[in-house]
Amino acid sequence: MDFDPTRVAFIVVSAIAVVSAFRVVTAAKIMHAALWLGLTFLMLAGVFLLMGAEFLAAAQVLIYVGAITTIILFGIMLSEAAEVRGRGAAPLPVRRDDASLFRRIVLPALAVLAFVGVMVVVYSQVSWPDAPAGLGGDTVRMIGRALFTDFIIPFELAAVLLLIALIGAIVIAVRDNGRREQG
Amino acid sequence: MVELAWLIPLLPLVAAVVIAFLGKRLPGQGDRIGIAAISMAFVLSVGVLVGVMNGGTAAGSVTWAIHGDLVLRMGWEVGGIGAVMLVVVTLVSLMVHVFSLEYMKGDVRYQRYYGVLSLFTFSMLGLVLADNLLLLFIFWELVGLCSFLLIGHWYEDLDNVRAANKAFLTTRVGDVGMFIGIMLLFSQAGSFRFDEIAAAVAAGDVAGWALAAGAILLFAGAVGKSAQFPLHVWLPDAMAGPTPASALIHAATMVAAGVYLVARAFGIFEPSDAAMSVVAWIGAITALFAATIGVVMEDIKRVLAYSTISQLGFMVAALGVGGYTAAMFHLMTHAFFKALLFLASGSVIHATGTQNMHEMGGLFKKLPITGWTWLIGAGALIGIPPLSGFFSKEEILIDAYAANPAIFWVLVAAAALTAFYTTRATYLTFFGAPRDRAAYEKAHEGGMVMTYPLIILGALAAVTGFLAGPFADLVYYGHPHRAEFNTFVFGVATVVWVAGVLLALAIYKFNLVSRRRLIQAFYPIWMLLKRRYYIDDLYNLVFVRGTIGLAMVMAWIDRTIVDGIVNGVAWATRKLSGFIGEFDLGVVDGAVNGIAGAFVVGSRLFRRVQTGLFQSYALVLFLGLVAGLVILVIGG
Amino acid sequence: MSIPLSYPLMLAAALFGIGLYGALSQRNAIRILMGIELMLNAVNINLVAFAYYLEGAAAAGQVFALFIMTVSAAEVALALAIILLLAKREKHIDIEQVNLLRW
Amino acid sequence: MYEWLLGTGMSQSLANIIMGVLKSLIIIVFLAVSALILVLMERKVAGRIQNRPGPNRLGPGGMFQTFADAIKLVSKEDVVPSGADKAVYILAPLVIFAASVALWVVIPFGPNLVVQDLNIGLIYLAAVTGINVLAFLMAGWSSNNKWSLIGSMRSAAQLVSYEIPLVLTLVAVGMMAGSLRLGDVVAAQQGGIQNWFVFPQIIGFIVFVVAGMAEANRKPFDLPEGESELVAGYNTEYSGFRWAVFFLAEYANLIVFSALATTFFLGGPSGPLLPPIVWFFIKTYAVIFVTMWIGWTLPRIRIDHLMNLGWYVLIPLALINLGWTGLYVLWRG
Repeated sequence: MDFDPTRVAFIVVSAIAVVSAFRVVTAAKIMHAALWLGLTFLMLAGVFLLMGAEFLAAAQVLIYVGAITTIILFGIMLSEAAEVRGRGAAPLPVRRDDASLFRRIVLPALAVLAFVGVMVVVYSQVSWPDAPAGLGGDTVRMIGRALFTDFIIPFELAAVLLLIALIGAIVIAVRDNGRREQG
Repeated sequence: MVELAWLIPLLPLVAAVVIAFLGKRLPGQGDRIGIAAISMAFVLSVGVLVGVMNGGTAAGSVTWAIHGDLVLRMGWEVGGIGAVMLVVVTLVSLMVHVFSLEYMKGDVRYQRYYGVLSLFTFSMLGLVLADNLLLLFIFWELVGLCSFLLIGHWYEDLDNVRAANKAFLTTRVGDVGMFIGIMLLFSQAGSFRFDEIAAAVAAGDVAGWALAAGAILLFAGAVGKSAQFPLHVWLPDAMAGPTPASALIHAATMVAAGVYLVARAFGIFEPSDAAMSVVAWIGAITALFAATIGVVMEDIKRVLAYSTISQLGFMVAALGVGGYTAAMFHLMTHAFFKALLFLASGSVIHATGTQNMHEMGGLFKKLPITGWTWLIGAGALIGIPPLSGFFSKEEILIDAYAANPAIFWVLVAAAALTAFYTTRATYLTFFGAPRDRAAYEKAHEGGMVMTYPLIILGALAAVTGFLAGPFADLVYYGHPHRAEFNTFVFGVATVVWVAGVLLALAIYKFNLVSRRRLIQAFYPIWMLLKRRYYIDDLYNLVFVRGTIGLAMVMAWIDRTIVDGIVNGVAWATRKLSGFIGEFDLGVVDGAVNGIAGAFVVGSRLFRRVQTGLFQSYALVLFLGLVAGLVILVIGG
Repeated sequence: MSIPLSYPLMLAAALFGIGLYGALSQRNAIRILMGIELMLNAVNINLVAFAYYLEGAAAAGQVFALFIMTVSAAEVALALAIILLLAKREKHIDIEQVNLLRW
Repeated sequence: MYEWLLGTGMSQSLANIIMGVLKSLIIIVFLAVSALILVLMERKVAGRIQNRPGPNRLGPGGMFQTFADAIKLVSKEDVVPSGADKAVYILAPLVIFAASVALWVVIPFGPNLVVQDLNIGLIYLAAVTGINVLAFLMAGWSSNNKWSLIGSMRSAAQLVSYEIPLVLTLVAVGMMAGSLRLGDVVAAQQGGIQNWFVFPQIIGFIVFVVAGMAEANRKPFDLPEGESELVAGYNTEYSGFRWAVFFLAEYANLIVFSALATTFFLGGPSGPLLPPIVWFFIKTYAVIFVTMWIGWTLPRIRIDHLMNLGWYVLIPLALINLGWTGLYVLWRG
């Protein structure tokens, strides 16, 4: 196989993504987990870029890295959970009784392994198109057009959803403050 | 000028937005912005009307959304009826805006009031201009919202909140029907546009049942919004709002929206006989029925509210008998004289601080301008020639007489009652001896901003009747149609209004018959009217109490039966264990422990399932998914 | 000059697995949330990959991914609001001790 | 250059990589030099406004003062607080600097003088600005100091609030140009001053400048480092070279935002007689000067006022601007 920069770039980016995703789950400090999550998101933006979805890549950085990671960091700092207060504390330990260990570690691991195994089997059996069909032209325009024609109703619904989420988040987060002031 | 019609609603919208966001920082909390915008809109509307009278029409639209083959367009259209409505709405709205300057001075939510007024004006104008049912429906709901906000303007008082909720929910009942009707018509005709639906109907593309059902369902919306029987109950309660707002919304414009809707969609109604007779009869019944209640009301605004319902019934009945021009003409004249009456009553309320007519009396001397303008409005409402109401009511009666004598006689009876209660209200308010000295002494005429709108509207209420000719040339369905003067109808109408006025004077002025004796003699009827035919009570009983009762039944079931079973089991277990503990502690210890052990084991087993941890549920869910995948892979 | 389709699919499967493990095994609510975000991202990779490789799927795939981003943004906002409420009331965000649904 | 590299028998991809590295280096050097100039400019402008001469000892008119400061900073001891989260602490300035440099990728200095004219330039800008927030939070949290933490929370809140109007004005600009490519935005403003977007977009321009100043933490929006309340904000614990990087990034942000204002509203590098790049810098520095002028004239704004300004004034204005732009574009056809 000759040197194919796209492929190499993809492998490198994917590898970083997988490693940092793994660190999200295993990092001792939750702050680090969140930052690893940000790195994963960033690498996935790179993956999108390599697959011709530059608009989505930018949206990925804007939404996931810029917004979601930030909110999660805020959430960590504000929730003042035990794990955060004692900065360096390890993640809440799995309780030592056997049932919990079984449910928390063994079963999920089995489920995940089974899932990935099945997926690998499936992927290896199917014959995929070798070359990309290509996107043809300006993807930004294409997405815009699709959003305002075929997907107009989902698009409007998404707008409503965001509004509801905004109001809901404010109501949920603020409600208890008032109660505490009264109490 | 006609091409600029789309600008007219935008002006109040801009005003509404500016007042909403910046009102607090503007001089006068933004009232001037509202007035400036509505004045410009009025000037533009007059220009549009002149353009339309010279034969111009205009329409325009922008693409709203494309979904597959369906292209939704947002469009506006202005023809004769639209141009007239634009002028009426902007004019009345302008008068109300100005009048409110003094009436609402110092109100806690002055800014909000003006913001909502502007928003309402925008919505109403949008409703008038909309060229399709969907857009009309959106504005329809917007005016409903504004009405809700204004009725509940003083929401510190729970009654006002209830009234607002009642108005909103009652009209919603009609709106649901209307929405179903819109969708039904859309499914049949494939379009929301009035002209396209009418064309499809004319071409026979719409099945007969669908046409009748669609038209009647649409009319259900109009019944709600125009407060027709049986959804009229909200309008009298809506008088809880500020009086100028009532004048604008609950007398002149929004309640006329239902009539306007029927007129706008006349191409859907006209071909269906069933729909037309429903419309005609609902209108006629409402006209008579509301007039009878108006006879016994004591609150001046409620009298006017029932009068409004009755007059709207006249318009709807006129539409039902095919009197398109007559209905729209009455809509216009009614808008002016009823807005006038409401503003005059507002002036009275402002002066005396009460709404109960029995606490007024003799105010004519104190409020000469209000009194004179009220007399003009009342005369127009009764239909005294040559005031405007005479012409429009005469046209309706002529059309009804020609189409359906039964309806004609119902309307005549309503007209007689109208004369009676109007005279009664006039006399009780303005003449006779003052019944509340303190209020009488401090009563005085409002300032310029309150009297000028009255004078302008008074002049309009007096003279618009003479415009019947040009109006008929401008607003018609099919071909221009002028009501021919009919001596018989004129004679009957004159006799009944004269009789009504004389009867009221006989009772209230000359005391020929004692009021108490009258009430005693007709006590059941009086009570029936006083309780408004028990319809409100009926609704209260069936719907409100029904819902609450149902909820209580459910709560009872939940508390008694469900909880009972749970508690019973717990109680039984406790008793049982106590029993066993007391008697058999030492004797059958082993057996008891065995049973308990069995329960423990059983519950351990079963409670595994209900851990309350979503992760467990997710795990099970996912394992199921994987299992499904495995089966798919192996099987496929 | 191209990537075989199986690469992004494998990447997605791996990320999904990691995210799933995180969501199932952690006790801290925020960590669970992170796991869920990883899973959603893995789904997005699949969508984008199919949009790139399958004929005529370009717009639909990317638009779908965009919707997923929207939904997950809304989801994170709400989830964190709930977590903040939890933290204020219970002084912890240990999901194991929040079992109001139990029994 | 690119052709020359290819001429030496190098493969295309390698040439691309080398070109990329070279361009980044040029930008970094340019930023460093600009920051030096700006520091001097800032001190001079501040001096003029406060009716004092400013630095005037070292070199003609104090020109070398900044160099001396820079040398001092770089040669200082590199301290990492013992309670700090070391990895994050070290990474934070790098992230913020990387984000600042990354913004320059799409800015056209002149015709063909742009690193990579992305077709999603506007969204790219919005996306990359978002990373700054992350870096502030990293710096503040990892320092293990409550002043730093509060400062970083403040700056994050500020950035998040002001990013919304900023992105909304970007959208309006994109609507005006009918493209998200910065090259097209500049091209749409060619042909004289009357075509500059600043005229139809005057509300947008004002919102952009105010929000941009807040994004770049310029006075009077420099709350995150409000000395009187928070010592020095998120970078309290930083010193020496790392501090210098923060400092550099801040000035880089200022230049970026001024360059963006130039590109979006002032016609970018177009102008008569002088070469485009000169025009570009003239306009950019004019904007920078205005921001300094504002910053040294107005007192620092209070935190609640800052939030109110963002949410109650700038966002509604940006929305109005968006609506107006839609109407304008429709009307223009």
